[in-house]
Amino acid sequence: MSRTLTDLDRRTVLGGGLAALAAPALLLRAARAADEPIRIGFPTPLTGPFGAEAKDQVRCAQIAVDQFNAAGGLNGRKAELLVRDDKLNPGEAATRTLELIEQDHVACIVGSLSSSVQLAVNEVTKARGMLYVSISQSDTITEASDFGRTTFHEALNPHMTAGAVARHVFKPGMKVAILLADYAYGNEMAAGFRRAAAAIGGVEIVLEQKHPFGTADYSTFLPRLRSVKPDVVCICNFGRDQANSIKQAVDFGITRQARIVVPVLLYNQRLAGSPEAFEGIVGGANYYWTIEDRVPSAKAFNDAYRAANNGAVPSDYGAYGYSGVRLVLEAMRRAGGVGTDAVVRELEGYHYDTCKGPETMRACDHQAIQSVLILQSKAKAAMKSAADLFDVLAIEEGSEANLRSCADLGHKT
Amino acid sequence: MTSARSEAHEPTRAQRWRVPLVAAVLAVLPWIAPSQALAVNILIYGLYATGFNLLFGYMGLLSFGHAAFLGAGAYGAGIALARFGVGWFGAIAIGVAASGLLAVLIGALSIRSRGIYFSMVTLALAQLVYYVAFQAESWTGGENGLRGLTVSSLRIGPLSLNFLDPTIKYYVIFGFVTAALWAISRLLNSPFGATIEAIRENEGRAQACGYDVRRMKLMAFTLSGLVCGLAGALDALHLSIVPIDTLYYQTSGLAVMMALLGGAGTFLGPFVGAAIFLLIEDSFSLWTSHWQLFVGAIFILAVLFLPRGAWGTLVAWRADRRA
Amino acid sequence: MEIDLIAVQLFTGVALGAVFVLLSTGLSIIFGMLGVVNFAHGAFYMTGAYAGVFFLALTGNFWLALAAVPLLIGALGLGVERLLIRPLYGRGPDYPLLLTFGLGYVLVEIVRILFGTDGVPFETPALLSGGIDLGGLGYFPAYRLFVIAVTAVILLLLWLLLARTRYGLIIRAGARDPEILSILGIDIARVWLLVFGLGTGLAALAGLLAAPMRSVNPEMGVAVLVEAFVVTVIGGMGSLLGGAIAGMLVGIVVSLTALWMPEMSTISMFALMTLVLLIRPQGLFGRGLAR
Amino acid sequence: MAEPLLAITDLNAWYGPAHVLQGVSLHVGRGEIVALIGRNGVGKTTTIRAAMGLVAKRTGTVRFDGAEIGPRPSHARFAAGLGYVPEERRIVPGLTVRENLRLGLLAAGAGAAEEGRAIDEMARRFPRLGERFEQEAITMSGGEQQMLAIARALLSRPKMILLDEPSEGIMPALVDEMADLFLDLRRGGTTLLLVEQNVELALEISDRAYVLDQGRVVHEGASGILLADPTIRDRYCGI
Amino acid sequence: MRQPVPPLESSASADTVLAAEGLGKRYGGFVALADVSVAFTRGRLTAIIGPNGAGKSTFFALLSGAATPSSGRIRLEGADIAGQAQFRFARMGIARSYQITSLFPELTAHENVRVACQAVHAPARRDLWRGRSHYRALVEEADAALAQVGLLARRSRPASRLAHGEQRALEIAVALAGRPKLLLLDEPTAGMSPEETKEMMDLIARLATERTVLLVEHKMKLVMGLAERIVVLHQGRLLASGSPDDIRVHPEVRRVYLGEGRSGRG
Repeated sequence: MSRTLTDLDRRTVLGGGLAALAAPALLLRAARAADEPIRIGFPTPLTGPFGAEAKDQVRCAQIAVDQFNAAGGLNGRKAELLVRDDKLNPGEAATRTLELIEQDHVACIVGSLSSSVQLAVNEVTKARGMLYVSISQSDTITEASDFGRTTFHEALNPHMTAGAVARHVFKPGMKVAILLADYAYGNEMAAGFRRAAAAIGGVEIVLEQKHPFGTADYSTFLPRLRSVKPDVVCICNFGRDQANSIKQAVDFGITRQARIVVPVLLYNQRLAGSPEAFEGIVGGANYYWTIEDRVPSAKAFNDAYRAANNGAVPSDYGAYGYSGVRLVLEAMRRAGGVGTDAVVRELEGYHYDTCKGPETMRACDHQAIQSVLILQSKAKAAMKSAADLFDVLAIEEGSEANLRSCADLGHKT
Repeated sequence: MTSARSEAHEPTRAQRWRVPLVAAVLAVLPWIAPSQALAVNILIYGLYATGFNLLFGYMGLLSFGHAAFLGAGAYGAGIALARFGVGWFGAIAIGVAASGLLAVLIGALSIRSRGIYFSMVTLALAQLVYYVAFQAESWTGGENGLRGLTVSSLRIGPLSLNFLDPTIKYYVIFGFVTAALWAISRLLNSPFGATIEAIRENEGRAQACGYDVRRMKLMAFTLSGLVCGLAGALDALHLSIVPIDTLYYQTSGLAVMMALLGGAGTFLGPFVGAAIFLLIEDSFSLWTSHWQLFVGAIFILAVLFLPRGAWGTLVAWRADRRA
Repeated sequence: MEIDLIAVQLFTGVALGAVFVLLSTGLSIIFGMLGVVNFAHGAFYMTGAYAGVFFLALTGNFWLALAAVPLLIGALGLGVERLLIRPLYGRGPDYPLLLTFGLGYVLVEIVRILFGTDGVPFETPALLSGGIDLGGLGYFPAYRLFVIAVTAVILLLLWLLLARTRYGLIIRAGARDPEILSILGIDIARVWLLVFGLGTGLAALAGLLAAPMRSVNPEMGVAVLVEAFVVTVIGGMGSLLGGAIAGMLVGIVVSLTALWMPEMSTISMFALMTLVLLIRPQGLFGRGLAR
Repeated sequence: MAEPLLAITDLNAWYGPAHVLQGVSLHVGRGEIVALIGRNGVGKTTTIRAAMGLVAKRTGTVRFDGAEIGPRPSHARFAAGLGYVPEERRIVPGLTVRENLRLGLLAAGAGAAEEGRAIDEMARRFPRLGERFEQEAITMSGGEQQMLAIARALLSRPKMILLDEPSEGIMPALVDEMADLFLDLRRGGTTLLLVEQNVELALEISDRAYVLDQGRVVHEGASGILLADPTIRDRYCGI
Repeated sequence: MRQPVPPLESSASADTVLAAEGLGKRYGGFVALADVSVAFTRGRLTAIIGPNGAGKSTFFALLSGAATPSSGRIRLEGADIAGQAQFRFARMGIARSYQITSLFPELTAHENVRVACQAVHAPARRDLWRGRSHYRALVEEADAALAQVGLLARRSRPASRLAHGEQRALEIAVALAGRPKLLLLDEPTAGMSPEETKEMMDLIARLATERTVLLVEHKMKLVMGLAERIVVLHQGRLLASGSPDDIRVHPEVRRVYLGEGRSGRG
């Protein structure tokens, strides 16, 4: 089988018989490559429970692309965003990623929303030496076994968020109970709390109650949780699981005796839940729009978003979409091209500020060192607008001290 | 279920040529499909639906748990590659064997029930497999899926093929699928093929004739599982991951949808169905995130107005014209 | 202390079981009468919760929604039976099963279009919010007690309907031999229509009752469908009593596993089902392998 | 001449590809007992099932009591006054004798008191059933079940009853009892169409008879004359 | 009151192919068959008669393995086979036809019979790989059986598209497949025209010269002319058994079955 045939744009070829005719077109394509747009593949779960987050990611990523193009692109070369629906399904994501690489010849992939999907995308990109900027939470992806030379993790990870929340909430002498979803992500979040508790000292973890992933009814886990009489309950799950378990924990009177904290407090999930159920819940976040009063880059980002979306404000996962795309385009511009090696060199150790203040891309594991916001969900009465959901209790600035060391992650240093 | 004409004892011309025919179509598929990754999916899911059809179309048992066998094949091959460093060919064999073993277990439990009960029991048992795989994180990667099984080159004797090259990957998988189809075609032409059709047509009479119907059902169930297992193993090689979703019950539903859209009980129907389904999904999801509305509606319309499926209707129409 | 905990856990299991019972009853009634396995049952459950959201937004009255939602979704069920399922009678049981499978996709997607993909908040009605101190059992959400009570009432009403009324006689006879009813002047097609409506209405009621306990989102019916199947298979398909007992049994088994082997609590119901199938393939109260 | 109560014209029916009835025409006058005889599988049962609207694929006209009922569903035919006692009796398992009887009154929507009266009357008429009201009906003997099936059809006081093989599988003593019942019904004004394999019985109690073969009516006439014709019996009746 | 007249003959002998010993079957509380003992002699044609509900179908179901007896034994050439799976009965050479035609509707006439032949031919039955036509003997045997019932010309037609009489004949051909030792025929002439009935009677007579045949039949004339021996069942019990002449004059049989009054001759 001829190797060259695979490089053809198959949509232009009607059948095997026509393949031979296409050889001249190939030469043409090579000549044209220089002024072709820089394609960025953007797999995101437009279908499924995180559709709202995904759509906001797309809106924000598009802002980054538009800004890049408005600023002249890369020596005149424009960027183009190719959005693909990964359906929150790793298999689908892998297929879409293969298509983006093999057929659309993208320069890099940015995106994904769940831990499993990003690992699937990463598996495909790292085998093919394709640049990938992941924008969803995971501890695993920067660990040596999954890490790839071309993999970058712009999102926070459970270790960082859980740690930041714990450092803010835990006080010596406290009794802490953890409710965690029994899968990688849940365990990672729980581990983050545990490490932070040990570092603070004097914090007693009285119970680690596991529950199966995707449980609809948490009532069966709550009596035991209540019986250990904790001061703080850390709920380590995500999305629907989080909304469900918080609601039921409140129903079962957990909040009458304890404070509920979560590693990640999502903007859209809070909208889907009710202000009553979330009232007073404390959690971490990568972004919340009201930080614009202290962070200039956030103000600029919000304004660009407001202009493009009738005055609405971006969500936390939307900000990831902006940040991930802008990061990689900036690196390309600085590298003066889209060559993977050059861009990787630019990104390693890169200091930047896209929308939330200064960040650094750690060279050894490609994890973005960045701030974590500590948010508290407002009471209904305190909300001034539909978008006024949280109080920002604190911003923990990015620091390598709050990350696991690269040696811990299994990297050779 | 709408059944196909019986396999005549002398293979008809159509039966003799069906494997070369499908092989010829599949050989040019990468050049006509919108993308090569989609073409590979048609191969794999076509084989998956064909395996399912062995049980549903030819034996009349509607399983709603075939995701378990696709998954067992994928995880079997994936674990062999990722955890034990088995070669790619051995991994495929292990995947197929794992799926066959699981099919024996699930089959032995489920063939005790009939009709709709059978569908529900297979569904529930497959969900059990799903949850077990979810929990067995150290083996399966749990929710994150199984990773670390990228095969970048295939060694075949002195030859080394670049498996990352989409064209080479396609034709390697094509080779396996064609071989499997050839084997299935022989199986259907064999006395055993006659037996399962007879059981579909009249289980009681088959029993009275001297067939151990349970055993035959179990055999058909296992063979069906083996084929789906091969599809799963190939999928693991193709995607270089095994997502936990492979085992979820909606993957089982996928086989049902594909077989029905194409034509259950016909040899090529499931392939046609897989191609139709994947093309619809691919093209619709590009312009709307509500593609499931259309998939669901098309499926409803197919059940109502095209119960023989696209290919099945064509076959029946030709048969009627000849008669 | 451990014994107290077990008691609470058992009670929690009963509350959970009540939801299972509600869920499987509609499925079981439709199957028992029409021989149709309704794969859209989970979607009707979800639709019920959303219809509740809609009614609450409109009237702000949970009790009104409680009365209106089963009727509304029941009416939707009537339309589905009349337009989609009826043409399939006589074509074998697989076809309605497949059709409802496709219908599930369509309903979920329609709800996504109308209400978004995110899910929507659903408050516990004010009267039932908060908890009740159950002595040794401690604090228990009042709303869950209410759900147990409603389930009991629904079961009682269904039993009265089946055992004491002429409609019950029609349904009992029709489940065994629909043709004899036609011969004796009963419009069996209408009976099937109404039973399908009743089944979907019950699914909707289950969804509405679950809404204040669980989050309301378009996918809420997916896992629930499989759970309803498991309960129905354990109880014996088409058996109301079987479904009630199996629902409670599953609730308690899941709850106790959650206490001792929390990771296994979802698997436990499937393990229970496998066990039951090994001993009694037709389920605990099934009528054998006919049909 | 008065219009017959039931008039079937050019009835055709199919089971799958099999053309079971090929243009059957027959009529039954008010107050008549008409017998439909012929061997197994010639279409007798199909004829009355089609008359009752229970055969999916059929053509031809069926007039009953002055109205065309051909397109109507079975339950509407019942409402028009057409009763039917099917061959397999169709006693519903799981229901008691009383409940099985009540099925015959469901369509009328009778009140409890009225229902009780009607059922009590049946108990007087069929004392064997009266003794067993609370028993599960399928545990009764074949003859008792047949009585129940007939009683169930009678409860709604139909103008006409279609009876399919009422003597099948019934003890001789009961068969005589049943024959008396039919004659008694006729005296009460009920019209009967009787499908019977027991040709002697059928011809003895009926006024007229039709002989069916291969989906067609091949003979018709007064029962007495047919009974006297040995070739009819030999050629067309399955004994 | 229902003390049966002792059977005229029932003891097994060396020539017995199949023997029922105290065979009984109950469904829940309902006794369908009680304590029936009959022996069937090699090469003979035996008819089983009795009114509907007498237990003929149950008896038949037990002898063909379709139902498992609640009590008693079934001996095939001396060995007790009661309780074995139905397919083992068939493989041991007990074949049956059905009163209500029971075929493989979408399969051709030939394939109907060939599949039945294949069922008792172990190598073919277990073969998943070679083509069906590889087993020539089965193909020929199937065609021979079709020829025997006069259906060879229809071999390629799906069973569902045969005429009623042809389907009845195919029913017999399927039962004949695999050359059973014992052929159980359940009302083979149901619904046949006189000509067809005559042909079927001739066929059964021919078949009976080569093997043991058991026949459940309603048509007394056919039974009396054909059977060498008649077994009468009544209300689940053996009422009588003997030659047609014996049965004709058996007082109890006359009373409950053959009858004398207008309600008679059923």
